Amino acid sequence: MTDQTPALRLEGIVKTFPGVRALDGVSFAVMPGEVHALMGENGAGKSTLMKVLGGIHQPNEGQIFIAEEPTVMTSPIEAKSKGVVFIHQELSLADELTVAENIFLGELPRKSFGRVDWKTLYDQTNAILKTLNVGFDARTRVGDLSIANQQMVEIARALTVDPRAVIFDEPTASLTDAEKVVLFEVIADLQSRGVGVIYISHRMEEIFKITDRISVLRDGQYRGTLNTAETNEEEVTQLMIGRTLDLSRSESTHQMGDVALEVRNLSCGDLFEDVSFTVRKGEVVGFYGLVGAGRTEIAETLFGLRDPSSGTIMLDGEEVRINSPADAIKRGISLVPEDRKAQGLILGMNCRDNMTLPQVDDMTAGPFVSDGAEVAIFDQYRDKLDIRTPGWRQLVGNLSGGNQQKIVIGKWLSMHPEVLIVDEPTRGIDVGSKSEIHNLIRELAAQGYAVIVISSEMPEVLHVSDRIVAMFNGRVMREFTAEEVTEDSLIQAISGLETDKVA
Amino acid sequence: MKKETRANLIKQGAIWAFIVVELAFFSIAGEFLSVTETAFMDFDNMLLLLKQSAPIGIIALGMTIIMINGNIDLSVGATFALAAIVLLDSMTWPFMAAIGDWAIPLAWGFALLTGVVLGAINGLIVWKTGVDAFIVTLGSMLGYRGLVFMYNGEQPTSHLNWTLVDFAEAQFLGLHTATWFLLGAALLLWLLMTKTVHGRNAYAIGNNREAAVNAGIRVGPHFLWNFMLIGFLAALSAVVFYSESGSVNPNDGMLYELWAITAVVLGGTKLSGGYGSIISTLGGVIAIQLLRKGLGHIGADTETVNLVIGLILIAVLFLDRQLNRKGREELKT
Amino acid sequence: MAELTKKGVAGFLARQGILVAFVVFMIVFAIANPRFIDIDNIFGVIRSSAILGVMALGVTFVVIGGNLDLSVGSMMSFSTIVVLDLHDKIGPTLGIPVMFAMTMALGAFIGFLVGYLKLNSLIVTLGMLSAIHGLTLTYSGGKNMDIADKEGTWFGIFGQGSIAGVPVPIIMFALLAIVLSIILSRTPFGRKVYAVGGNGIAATFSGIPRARIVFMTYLMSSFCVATAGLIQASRSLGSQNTVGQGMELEVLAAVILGGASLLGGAGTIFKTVIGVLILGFIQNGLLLMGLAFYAQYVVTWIIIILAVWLDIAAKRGRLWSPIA
Amino acid sequence: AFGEAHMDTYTIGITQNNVGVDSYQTTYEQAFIAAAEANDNVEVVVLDAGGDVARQIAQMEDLIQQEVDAIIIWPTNGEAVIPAVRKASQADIPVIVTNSNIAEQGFDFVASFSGPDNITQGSRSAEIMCDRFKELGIEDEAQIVQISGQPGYTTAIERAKGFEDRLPEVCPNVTLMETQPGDWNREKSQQVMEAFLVKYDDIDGVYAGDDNMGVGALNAAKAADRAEGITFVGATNFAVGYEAMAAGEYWGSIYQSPVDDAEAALQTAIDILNGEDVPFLNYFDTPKITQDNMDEFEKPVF
Ligand SMILES: Nc1ncnc2c1ncn2[C@@H]1O[C@H](COP(=O)(O)OP(=O)(O)OP(=O)(O)O)[C@@H](O)[C@H]1O
Ligand SMILES: Nc1ncnc2c1ncn2[C@@H]1O[C@H](COP(=O)(O)OP(=O)(O)OP(=O)(O)O)[C@@H](O)[C@H]1O
Ligand SMILES: [Mg+2]
Ligand SMILES: [Mg+2]
Repeated sequence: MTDQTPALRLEGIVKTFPGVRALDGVSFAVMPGEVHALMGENGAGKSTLMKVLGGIHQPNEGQIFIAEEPTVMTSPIEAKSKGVVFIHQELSLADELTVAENIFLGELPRKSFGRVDWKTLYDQTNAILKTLNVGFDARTRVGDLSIANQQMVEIARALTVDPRAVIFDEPTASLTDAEKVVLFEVIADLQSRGVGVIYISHRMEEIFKITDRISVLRDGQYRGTLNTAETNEEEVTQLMIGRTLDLSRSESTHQMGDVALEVRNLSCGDLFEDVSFTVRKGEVVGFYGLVGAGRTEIAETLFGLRDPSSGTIMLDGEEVRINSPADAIKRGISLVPEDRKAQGLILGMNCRDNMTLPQVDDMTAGPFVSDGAEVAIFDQYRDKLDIRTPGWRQLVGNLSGGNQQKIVIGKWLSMHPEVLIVDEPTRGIDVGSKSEIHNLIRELAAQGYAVIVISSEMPEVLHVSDRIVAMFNGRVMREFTAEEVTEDSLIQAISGLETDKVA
Repeated sequence: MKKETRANLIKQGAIWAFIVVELAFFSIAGEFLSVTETAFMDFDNMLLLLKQSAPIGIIALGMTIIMINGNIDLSVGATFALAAIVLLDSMTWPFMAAIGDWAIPLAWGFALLTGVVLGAINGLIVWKTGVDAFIVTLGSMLGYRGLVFMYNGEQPTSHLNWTLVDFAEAQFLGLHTATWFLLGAALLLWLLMTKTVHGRNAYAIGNNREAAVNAGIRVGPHFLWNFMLIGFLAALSAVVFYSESGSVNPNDGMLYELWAITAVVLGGTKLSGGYGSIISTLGGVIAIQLLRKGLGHIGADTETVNLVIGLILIAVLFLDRQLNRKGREELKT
Repeated sequence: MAELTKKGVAGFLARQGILVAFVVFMIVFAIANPRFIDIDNIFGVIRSSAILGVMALGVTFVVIGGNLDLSVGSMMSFSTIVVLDLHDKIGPTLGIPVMFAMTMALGAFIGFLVGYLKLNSLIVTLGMLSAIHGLTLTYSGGKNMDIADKEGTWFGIFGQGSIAGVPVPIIMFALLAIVLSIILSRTPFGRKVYAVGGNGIAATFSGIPRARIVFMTYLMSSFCVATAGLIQASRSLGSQNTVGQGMELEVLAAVILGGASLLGGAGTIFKTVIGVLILGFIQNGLLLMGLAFYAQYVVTWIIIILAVWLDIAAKRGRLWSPIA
Repeated sequence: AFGEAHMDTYTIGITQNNVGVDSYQTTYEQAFIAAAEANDNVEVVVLDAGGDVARQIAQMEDLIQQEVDAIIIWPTNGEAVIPAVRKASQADIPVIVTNSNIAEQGFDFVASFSGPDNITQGSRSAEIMCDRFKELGIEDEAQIVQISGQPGYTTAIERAKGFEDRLPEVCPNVTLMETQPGDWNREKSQQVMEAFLVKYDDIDGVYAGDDNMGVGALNAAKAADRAEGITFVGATNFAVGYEAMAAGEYWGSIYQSPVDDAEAALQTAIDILNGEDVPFLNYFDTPKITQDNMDEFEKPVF
């Protein structure tokens, strides 16, 4: 591999934003036919580096080489024309258009008079979708797809051209296992065609499964490259965060209290039906299921965002009606939503204001908002969650994806809820912070909080939960205790294969 | 798929349903309230309706595209007036007067060119400065109006050419000249928006501009083309209308932008961009004209007309929303 | 964003591009005609801008909350006509609060439609522009409304009086600006307005009653409109039905010139005030230069574009737009 | 009974310029409707073009389509409506132009014009102004400003023209320093006048295109304590103008009644339908009114 010319190479890249030196002289090369992992903590500069490569940002210093030709990437168009395909971390799709139009966005096949060649478009798209083995077709409106399927549409874009290099920026953050398998096949195929693949992810098991080499960034600096075959998780983590992690689960030593939340026969249209479960104080209940299983909708109903069509919700043994999020908050329920960009954050607002938003009414001295109280909260959770930002005045939109997620978590933790619901809490979060968040969830339970964790990552659910509710198609299939659960039985339950539903 | 198609039909059908309601209401109310004998639903009256929809209609078609792009153009009224001035004034220029009726197509050409140039100015500013189209065109709404006044002081610009008037008043296959232009423009633009790459890109840009940029669509030039197109259409509207009337006041076309936008939104196009349809805009235009005509027919006075038009606009919006509700389990945001 | 972190002169310029533009215009006009900076003229301009300005303050809330208000012009006509009518019928002491109540009822109606029913604000307020005009015409029977006894009433103080040499409209404008600025920047309510305008869904997910906040912004806007109507009525003690007509776009221009984003979530009262003053002084300055009104149109166009352009260019750190 | 009554009933359609815009037009509309109601033999269809020429042409077409017996039009643009008027005359519907006339090219298609003579009104205002200056003995040095009506409107243009043409004939040494539009709007006019007052130290007279604007200018001058030395002359005597005259603050205007205007138009239409002979240019008189002779006139109702 070393004697080949690299598919692309970056040398001494420096990129600064006001107040942030996001990249500090990064050099790095990808060989043809190689899957090269790029790792680093949240905010280490991975996405920024890729945006430089993809022509979205201009570097302050440094040089890009494509097949050893010095190149200036002035725009995404140019990057594309030079064979660099970029699958973004944040979805970059037009909701109102069809899958086909999105996949071929910017390069729709043409006939005379600038007409779209629909036949070619749909045929080519369907061919691509077939290789991806997805359950929707070329004419589906993208807005009607689940987030996971939208991610698959993004991935399909890599297959439309004959690229020299493809960048995947956290493609699996919202994919299920089945879809991941398909993605890995796609990557293997690209690899066999001699394409250089850059793969960004915080998931170690994936990295070790599919990549050839791993380059690590830390605080915008290049920390070195390891051969995947010759290294292990500890070494990579050490390089990323400067220490090793203790990933073992702290066994619950605390006593579980009374039932904090009880849900009986709750239904909401055809979103979910006849759902019953309880959560005790001090307990972490994990909700596991395939995308579309209806877990998010249950959370939204508990948080007053949807009206249930039947069933009851009881808090501390008392039946309640929750009409709005304000209601839910008053009753001590918090929800860390699934989609941080759309539901969790106000991107044009600064970090502090975002974090204190639900409790701004209480952050007052007289009729006015008290800066001091707000900053105190922000500082506390910035330290607790290790949020990387130049200061509370930074607009949330300028934070890295993972740090944005931490702001959302901090926002709801600072509310000291009795029932905390977290929906995909570690999507896009680096290993270090992820284990911190897991510890935090355990810690909260130990303090007597009732916690619901919705996650599509089996290791996560297994790791944090005292009990696991398996859902399929809007129904609860089975409940497991931490002791009895096995991966196999869980997979069976969520794929609807198991029929002995718990009463 | 079936379900979606039906949902889509309902979504786009609201405006047509409203038109039917209007027709029924004014026909019945007209029987009691109108002082004249003729029926409201008279065929000739419906033909007139189409013709009278043309001036704002042609502009609204262009506005649909601009709004699908996620932009807006507030300067179309002024562009309309300036193109009209060029149309009428150019026919009095000595060399034009010398070539007889050949002056007519030439004058049309000048007027349309004016529209394209004014649109291009807006488009270039939006593209190159990155200032929001709302502000750019709010500015040029004033600026172009200033040019209108500069051209001929406060005087109207007039040139009555009876050949031209006869052409504009003509009816072919029953439809007036203006109607032909309206329907022709609608057809072409419908093809543009549904069948061509440019049209599909327009939706993509309005829907998610960043995604479009990332996908390599050249958003700036795209905007420029569309602003030139709406400039052209505003001028076309002026050409069609002033060929018949032969005189333009410097105030003409004021508030047209607001009416055009109203028609577009009534037709269901999203103000935020990315969604909309040419055909539904046509429905929006007809609905407004029908309302005006109908209120006149039943003898409503000025204050009532103002009151009713305003409230109806809101009512249609309300209805449209009710029709598009997903049901009780919808997320309450 | 750049302006938040840059320090020193450059940072200040980037933050306050509009203010700088304002100062530059003032200097240019002052050189062109020294009478421009005559204290009487300055007071005169601010006084006549006060009506536009007071409305712009309210609309700033609406715009930051992510909506538009095109009905303020015709609503102002309504308040003016109503208060003049009530002045003679039930006297000013009672008439003023009744007029405020009536105007704010209209604001509440709009707020209900946009906030609770979530109807598109552009169309709702466009519809209300027309509907309120009809209402005004019905109310007045289309006639001019004039106070019968112009000499014997104290009602003129809001528009014509002055305290310690400062005209009352200016004092009212300034007071309202200060109070509203504090509400917007320092209170939980203000924060919620920014949140709702910045991302309504995320605001809802944070437990903020979005509908109520939007409703409140319209209520505040109508309060400001009523105040503007009061100043207007008091200023001339009589009025036409069309007095505020067309002002909605001017108001919006001022708000946007001040840098409020049409998408919501950004803007400040201070900048709106600057926007108002820029419009007022441009008009006055050009008038003093003796330019024909249509030349004023063209110059205003150029100035608006330049001011906004330079403002955003300073923010993004480059003159030309990065869009391809 | 319905059918029989109909035989001698005329249906007359009117399309007005812009009713909501000022009280003159509103009063006109009300007077017109009142006059029609008082007459058992006419039914009227009253439409308002809202100042938009396209809407007015559409209304003409609608009236033709509805087969009314006669059409009265208050043109939004004296030339643009000519083809529409031609269409009416081709459909054998007599057209009566009211308030401001259409251009000469259209005279062939029009039965009659009924209304004031705006050019004469402008000249008369110039005469009022000049006479006053002569009284004050400043006819050789007086400096005046003009606030004209909404740019582009025939009435505004004609009044300004009449004034500007006549003034140098009667008072050749009076200088008209500047003209700015006040858009028929009291408030706008007040702003314009404020700027004039800053700009010019010496203003002896203000001519405003109507009394609404004249009073706006007066308000500005009063606020600046300079009203005393200024002669205000307007046109279309509104109630505000009349009151200001009575208060001795406003000098003169042109008396023009919308009621006369409306009644004259309706009568002209009826006369034509009855086959009577009517003069083609049916001006009604609009006399000068000043502080000196205002007792002879009733206070305007609008
Ligand atoms: N447009 C911007 N303006 C200011 N700062 C920015 C901007 N974009 C990125 N940054 C900063 O640059 C740093 C690197 O961000 P980047 O998005 O590259 O991180 P990342 O490694 O992709 O993290 P994650 O794993 O969370 O996605 C962060 O500190 C971020 O706040
Ligand atoms: N293939 C699909 N086609 C159309 N709509 C889908 C599809 N998959 C999911 N959806 C819908 O999209 C919405 C959001 O999907 P999402 O992936 O968030 O599922 P979800 O219901 O939140 O499931 P969970 O949280 O259990 O993964 C849901 O309303 C879901 O019903
Ligand atoms: Mg990233
Ligand atoms: Mg989910």
